[in-house]
Amino acid sequence: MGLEIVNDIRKDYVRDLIESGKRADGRGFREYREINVERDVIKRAEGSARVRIGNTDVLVGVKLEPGAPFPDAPGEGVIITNAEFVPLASPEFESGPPDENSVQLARVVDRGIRGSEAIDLAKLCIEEGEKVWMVFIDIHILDNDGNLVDAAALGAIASLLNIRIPNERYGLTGEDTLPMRDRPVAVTTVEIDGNILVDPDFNEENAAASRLTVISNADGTLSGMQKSGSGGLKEEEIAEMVEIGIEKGGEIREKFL
Amino acid sequence: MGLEIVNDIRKDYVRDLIESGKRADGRGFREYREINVERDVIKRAEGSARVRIGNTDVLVGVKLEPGAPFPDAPGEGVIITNAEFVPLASPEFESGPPDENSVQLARVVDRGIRGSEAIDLAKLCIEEGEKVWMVFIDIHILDNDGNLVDAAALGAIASLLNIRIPNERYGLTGEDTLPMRDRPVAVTTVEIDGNILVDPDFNEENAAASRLTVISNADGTLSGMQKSGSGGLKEEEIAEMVEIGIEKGGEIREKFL
Amino acid sequence: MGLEIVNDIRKDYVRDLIESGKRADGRGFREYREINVERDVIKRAEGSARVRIGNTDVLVGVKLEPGAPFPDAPGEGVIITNAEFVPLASPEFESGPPDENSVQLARVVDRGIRGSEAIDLAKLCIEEGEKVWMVFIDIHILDNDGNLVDAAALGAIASLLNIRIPNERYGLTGEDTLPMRDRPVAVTTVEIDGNILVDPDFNEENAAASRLTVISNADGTLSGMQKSGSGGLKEEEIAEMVEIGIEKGGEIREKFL
Amino acid sequence: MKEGKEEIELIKEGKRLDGRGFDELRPIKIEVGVLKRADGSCYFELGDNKVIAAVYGPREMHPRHAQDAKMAVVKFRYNMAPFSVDDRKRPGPDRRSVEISKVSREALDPVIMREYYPKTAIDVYVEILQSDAGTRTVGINAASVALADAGIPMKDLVSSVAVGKIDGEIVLDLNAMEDNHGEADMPVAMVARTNTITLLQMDGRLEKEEFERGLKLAMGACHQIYELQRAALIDRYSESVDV
Amino acid sequence: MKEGKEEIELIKEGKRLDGRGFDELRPIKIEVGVLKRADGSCYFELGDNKVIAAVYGPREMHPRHAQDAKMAVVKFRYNMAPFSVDDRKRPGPDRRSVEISKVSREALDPVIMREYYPKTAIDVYVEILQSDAGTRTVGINAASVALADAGIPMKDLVSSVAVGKIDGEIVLDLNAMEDNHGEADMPVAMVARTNTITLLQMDGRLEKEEFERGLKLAMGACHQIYELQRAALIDRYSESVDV
Amino acid sequence: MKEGKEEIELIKEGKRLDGRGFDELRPIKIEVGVLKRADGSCYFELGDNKVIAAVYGPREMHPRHAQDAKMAVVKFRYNMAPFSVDDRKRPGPDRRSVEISKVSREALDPVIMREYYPKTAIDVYVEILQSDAGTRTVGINAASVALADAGIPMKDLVSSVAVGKIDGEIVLDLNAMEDNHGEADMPVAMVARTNTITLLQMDGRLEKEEFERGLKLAMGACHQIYELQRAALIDRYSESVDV
Repeated sequence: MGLEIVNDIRKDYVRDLIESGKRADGRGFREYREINVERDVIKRAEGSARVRIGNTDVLVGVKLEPGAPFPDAPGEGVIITNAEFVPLASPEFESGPPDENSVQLARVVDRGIRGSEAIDLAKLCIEEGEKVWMVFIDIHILDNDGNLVDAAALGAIASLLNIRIPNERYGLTGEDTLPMRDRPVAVTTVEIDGNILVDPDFNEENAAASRLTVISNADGTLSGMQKSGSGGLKEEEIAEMVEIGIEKGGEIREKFL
Repeated sequence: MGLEIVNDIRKDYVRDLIESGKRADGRGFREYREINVERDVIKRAEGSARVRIGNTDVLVGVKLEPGAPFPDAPGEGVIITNAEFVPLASPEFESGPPDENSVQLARVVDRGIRGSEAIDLAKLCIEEGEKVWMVFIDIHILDNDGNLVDAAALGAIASLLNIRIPNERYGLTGEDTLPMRDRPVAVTTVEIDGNILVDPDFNEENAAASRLTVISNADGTLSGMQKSGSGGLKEEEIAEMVEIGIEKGGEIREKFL
Repeated sequence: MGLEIVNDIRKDYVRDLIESGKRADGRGFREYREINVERDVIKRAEGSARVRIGNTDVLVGVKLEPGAPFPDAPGEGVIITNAEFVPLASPEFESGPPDENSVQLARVVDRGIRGSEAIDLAKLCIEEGEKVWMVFIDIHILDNDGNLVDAAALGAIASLLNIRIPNERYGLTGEDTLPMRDRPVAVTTVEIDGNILVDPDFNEENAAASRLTVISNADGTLSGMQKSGSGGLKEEEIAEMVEIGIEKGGEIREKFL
Repeated sequence: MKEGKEEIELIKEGKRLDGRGFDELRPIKIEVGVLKRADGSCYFELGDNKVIAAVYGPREMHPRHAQDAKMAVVKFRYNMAPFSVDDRKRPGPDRRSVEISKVSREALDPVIMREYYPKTAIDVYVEILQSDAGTRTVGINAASVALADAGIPMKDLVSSVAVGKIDGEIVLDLNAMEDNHGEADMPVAMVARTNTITLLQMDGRLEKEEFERGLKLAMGACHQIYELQRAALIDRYSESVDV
Repeated sequence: MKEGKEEIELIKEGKRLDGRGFDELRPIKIEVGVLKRADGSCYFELGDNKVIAAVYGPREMHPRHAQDAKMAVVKFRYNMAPFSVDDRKRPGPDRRSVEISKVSREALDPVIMREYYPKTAIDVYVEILQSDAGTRTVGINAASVALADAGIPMKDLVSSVAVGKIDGEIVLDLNAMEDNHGEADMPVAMVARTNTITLLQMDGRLEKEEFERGLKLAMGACHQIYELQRAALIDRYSESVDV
Repeated sequence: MKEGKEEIELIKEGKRLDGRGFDELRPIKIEVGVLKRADGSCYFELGDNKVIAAVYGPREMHPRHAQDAKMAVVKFRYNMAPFSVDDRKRPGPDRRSVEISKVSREALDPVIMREYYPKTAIDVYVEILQSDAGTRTVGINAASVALADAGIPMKDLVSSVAVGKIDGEIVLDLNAMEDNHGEADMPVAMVARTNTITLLQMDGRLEKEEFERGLKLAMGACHQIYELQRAALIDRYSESVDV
């Protein structure tokens, strides 16, 4: 109960600030926090990246293991994306099976990669119908200060762009790197009292009724979208959010991928 | 607490009525509510039936898929019966894994079909020891106004009597319909203060201490029985219940199967 | 709350006694309760033993079934040790998946058997890389009056020393008994206010801050050790506990194995 | 999902395989108050989709620590019957249904006057009895009507439909064949009276312009569905005909 | 379960394979108060079945919202040890044990004076240590004695046995071989003093007349078992012999 | 675990394969206060082990019936990231992590002044990001520093390291190669100031004398680690440098 009041006060503070055109950390509405991408941080993984957006800290590791293909796609590799909201990262996270937020995050990241056809899955076939590479994308949240999805998606694509296929480990031969065809980037905006803000921090996320993640590709096409939150959005707000998504996505791609 | 009192009042009402020889909806003690059976309602299923008994509404879908036989019966198909008490159907039902009531219902329906040897399981062998048809009987409760088991058992046998074996779907050849050898029907009675009532509605079920489901076949033999509830039954009460079971089972078989 | 107070009183009682050099049942600090080992009590199991240490009562059953070896040990049998703290055995035990105490117990027993290499796993290979014997050691607690681990470990090794390999059951041929190479014995001591007591009963376990299980072999070597409890131990206390472990382990081995 | 599928021609001579035009909905059938035990219910067909929704509440919220002191908590459970799809679905929630339940709840939240019933729960259950693509949108349509049938105070109904891209064209309301072989799928939910979008997801690949066109197409269709939802409720309550 | 089994002759020269007559029970051994920690306990052997039951309570009921304000809640857990059967049983409840736990509880409910202890729980735990068909009936017999040993006020004991059909004959108390190759199995529990049936299940196929005959056979055997249960309790409490 | 491995020479010319002497620790790196949301945190590297620990609390304990009226309850969760090991680890707890969480908690309990915060919970979370043997000891080291960083009153820090036996020699701090092909492994945790052992496990086979020697070796190394832990905390708090 006490916590709820604190929460309300925090929301009001964020909204009051925004009404006067400001954000708590002094950023502009269309400005990201500082982004930092460190690659190949986990030697046990075939690809990995640690992405920090402000205080948000996400570690993504990608492992490849041989496995059976899906019956309806016998010649293609398999992508399995999983997110763990470990309780280390946030007082809001609890131990236990993935909740709806971590499921949603994993599925949105997964959708962006699939939609863009970034990974050439046909190249991951080892033996048609029998054995293909399973690509496990594991998203491990370390510190949750908001906008996990952009950090996770960036970590996932950054990891994938630098995969060492572990052929020798499994007595196989074949290409050593994973040819990638696109570099999807997720950009999340929120709507607070009619204002559109990119890269919400934890308090802004809580103060916002609606959030939209827009995933765009190198050629400016869209490969995924997800609205969340218990509010509604106007058509023109969505248009603005999509435009920001494509623009900021381009900047991040340019700089970090 | 408040709910418990309402529940007690309802039980007393039912029992007072019965003492004066009546039921809330005007039926006789050996009278079913109106029964309605609609077949082939789900085109994705190989067989299906929606059974309404009064306001009770149960949907049964049967799917066939190739799978491995049990090691101790390498030449026989496999029946898997499952019941979901989805919370849509009753304020008493909760989300989550099957509770003891849904497990019991599925197992009693399953037992009646097995006991009667209604399905010729040997005809469901595709390749001995390797591949047989798995018959999934899924019972989906839509509205629970009592006597789910009779509705579910009737839905199951009605679905089974009209199976299209999906040979082509799995690139197989063979018989297209499932030869059935019997038509078991479940009839449930309750005992309330020494009176035996068939087809209890929800309130009657709650007022009764004991319930007996009797499953009988076309030739009048019995192929399953289950007492439930926290009361006891006298030998002569059981005899009456069995007699009603066989008689009403015959009427239902005649009319709906 | 009431229970906690009773618990405190019981702890104080145990500690007061020990301070005056006594134990509730009159034993010396280095004395076990009466041990009773009954073998081959379960005919469905390939090996079994019921071990009583005072009122503590543990039943161990070992089953052998053919199964696949681990990829990294294609020519070796597999040991799977499991403990069920069924709620029948103690008001402290609850239904549900294994908790940390039952997991620890199973893993410590398992570790002792593995560490001593008591089972010649290479002899359990049926067909390299394909089929080996899986040895399921199931520990079933019947009555918990403390020191479950010593009883369980003794039950496990007593069961293993007398295995009938069920070749005929699976249409196989081969040796009928399992050649064993060692007889590890677990001995648990607790530290209470600087005193070291062997074979703690339930109340002593609760009163103790630290407990050490020492598993030793026929030749006096150690093949497993586990400290538990929220206290600490001094180097010289550990030395004493290890010495007791080896000595008492020898006595138990002599008498019961 | 969209990769590795065989090429199938989904549009022939300007018509889709089931004969529909690009901006045409499948046939819709709505029945209100179809369940006795639920406080509100609705059966909704869209083409071969058969969906039933039930609403219970406002009622006591368990567990208590999950209560909201200021408003009702809406719980939404999307569930597919095992026989609703070609390959039997294992009973119980999976990751897909967890996500759909979440976004569906968030699609309805904006219209439910939750502040009227602090500390309570409003349970919305959607069962997919037969599936033919677009089930989440059908579930939202059904749930919206069931909420009204349960007498839950709402600002307005929510209406929902998907648009997608097949054979390079933006079309309305994909069926399963089109969804499996198409290039993009985009479910949308909307409060018709205010043109407020409450659900928006996109899967596949779209140009920005295609997205904008698709959104408009969906919004138009939501208006159509809204009229049918209203008519079903009026039918039910003016004539008090039991279905 | 009854299909596809090989044909085995179960009756030879009017005797069953283990030498019993049709109406003969397997040997029974009962020990009362065999566990220290439990409030009441009983070890029960029927032929090769070895079963132990423990009772705890009346004690605090968790979770609180499951309490009954007017009477004790009886909880019953039937559990098979992994090594109790030929093929190792995976630990933990399965559908079979969930059903058996339910009907066993309902078999005991009628005799337990639950109204003496409102809001509490009475926990009954049955462990099958070695199984040879009929385990649920042995569990009920053991539980009934364990309840008495725990001092739970009861109207009477409950006694239980199965009857079945093998080689066309109705016989008492099937063993595993007979159960696997028989035509029907019917577990029954009864309050002996009043001849009240509290458990009745049937599996397989029986004529009505066979059913009636089987029920009578079971009822007679329940009386025999009842005497043995009583004797074991009297033994325990009159002589206070520790087992 | 120790059986069936291939023979590998782990010691050559008195040195281990990574060049270390028998009593030499791998390189250690400690960073304090690395997480914003946690109340206390620590990043700890030991060779190729990369571990992060966070502490939350004292905070409200759920569920309430698990509260301790006299002291804080310490909860410890040891978790491996799926990518931290060569073969991807399935997310979620397994038996190994359940046991490690228990013994790690018990290794820290003795120094935490739990009686200061009755009825509360102190949550300690350890994530293994990259594993190279000895992860539980690294987790305890990290957790101990994170507890201090969270301002939890402690009697002292806890320091932890493993010793083991490879090629017949007792050596300090096994790496994964040594652990996989070695003869014994023995993790130890200690309160350095009082030389009190709070964690002790042993796996494999050791002579009594080897055990005693190994324990002394571990205790010495704990003192070294203790100094590094202290230095990291002093660094953090005297200079208030953010990492």
